[in-house]
Amino acid sequence: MKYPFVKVQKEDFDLSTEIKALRTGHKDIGAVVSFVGTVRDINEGDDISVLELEHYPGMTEKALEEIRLEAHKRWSLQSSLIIHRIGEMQPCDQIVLVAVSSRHREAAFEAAHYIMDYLKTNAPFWKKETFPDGSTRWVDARVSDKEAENRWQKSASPTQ
Amino acid sequence: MKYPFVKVQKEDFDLSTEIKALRTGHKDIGAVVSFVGTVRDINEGDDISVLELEHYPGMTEKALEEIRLEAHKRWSLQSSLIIHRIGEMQPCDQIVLVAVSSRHREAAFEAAHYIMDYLKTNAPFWKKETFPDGSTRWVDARVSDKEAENRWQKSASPTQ
Amino acid sequence: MLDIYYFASFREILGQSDEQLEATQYTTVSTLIESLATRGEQWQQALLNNTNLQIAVNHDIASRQTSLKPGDEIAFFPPVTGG
Amino acid sequence: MLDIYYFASFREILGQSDEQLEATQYTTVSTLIESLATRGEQWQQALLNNTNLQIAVNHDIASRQTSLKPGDEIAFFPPVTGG
Repeated sequence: MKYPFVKVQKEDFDLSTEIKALRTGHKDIGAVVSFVGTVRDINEGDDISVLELEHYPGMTEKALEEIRLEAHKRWSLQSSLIIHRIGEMQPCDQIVLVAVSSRHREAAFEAAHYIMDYLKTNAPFWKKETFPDGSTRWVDARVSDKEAENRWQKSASPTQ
Repeated sequence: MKYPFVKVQKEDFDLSTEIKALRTGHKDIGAVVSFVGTVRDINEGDDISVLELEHYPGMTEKALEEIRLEAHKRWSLQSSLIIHRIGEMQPCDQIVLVAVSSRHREAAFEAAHYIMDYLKTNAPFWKKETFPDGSTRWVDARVSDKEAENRWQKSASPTQ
Repeated sequence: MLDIYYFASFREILGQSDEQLEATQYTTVSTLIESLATRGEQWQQALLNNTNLQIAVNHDIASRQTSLKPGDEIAFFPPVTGG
Repeated sequence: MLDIYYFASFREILGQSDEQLEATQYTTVSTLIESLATRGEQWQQALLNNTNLQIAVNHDIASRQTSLKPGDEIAFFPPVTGG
């Protein structure tokens, strides 16, 4: 595999299994922070029946790996993993997993948060919602996601 | 159960199972952040054979529930869960789980981090390390943990 | 040749997911966009008059000023919404 | 009666995990500590001359100034180190 710590896949994932793999072979881990993004059953007030995730094969994996490696540069981490699903999903399905292990919790919390904020604005995925009446809508990018990303550019000295 | 979202137990826990329970019965969840604290195999340069967790039965559960409810006051959360193990553990064992679900990721990240920071300084647990030669040492409280807790008192307006 | 890809709402609005074009006449993304915009109003609105237009060249985020050479892969898409 | 508990290193240093004492003579945690400190040097160091001493009364964090009444549960312990 080109990027063993980045997976873009149709299949669902099991959190325990992935976290176990993340920790395997690494010593001196004291903290594991994981983020799971799930399909909300309501978005902007509307019920959602199906969520479809489109992506840009090739660029997606590269973008995720760049975000992951940047997190390893900024914080002292033991290991990290990004899984992003593509294709059709139902409400409550898992979409994305970001998991980070480190000696102490501060680095793991910050790095996982950072990876998610950058993934949201820099990884080429697009969400399309289908409503109960069959109509569809491409999800709009949120201004707050861009603001969340920008926050990390201000922080000159992240906690180690 | 008096505090169904707080568990103090000898048994290990399965992350997937706990996260599934955390999400059950809650609608409109988009983000689940979980923190797993694990027994490090090295602490302050020394190898560790066994870690023993002592606690104050009764007060522990109450303190954890207070921390959890305070997080629900500060952020808009759908659900949260704290599991803390007691008794003897080996390196790499899971010690603690804090998991939080919310609509958007910002609240879940901050609340999980907040709960861990407060748990570290306010929940009556004590760690005792046993080294390969059989000698033991009570783990000292870290100044950085107190600083981490204090950080939350300065932030007047947490992100919703 | 240039490999050109359109994603998400762009793919739907422009009615195609990818195409190949002769590379010789396009020196920058900007000149490529200007040429594509002559195809009609949908193209003009999506690529020329769209402040939300995102561009990637060879899997890296690029801009209108990015230069192009034969064999490059160019992609046009709206702001991303994964995660 | 007062129920008194000692945890972690305190339990080991003082050689006991809990005891019951008549409550009538102790009006605050401070007076209780002063009385316990007369038992010897270990007690004095752990409870009287220890800036790291943590106190709980009825499962809430308390201070030397916290008042006591019959039936209260008092615990003495070092700074916590869970998580």
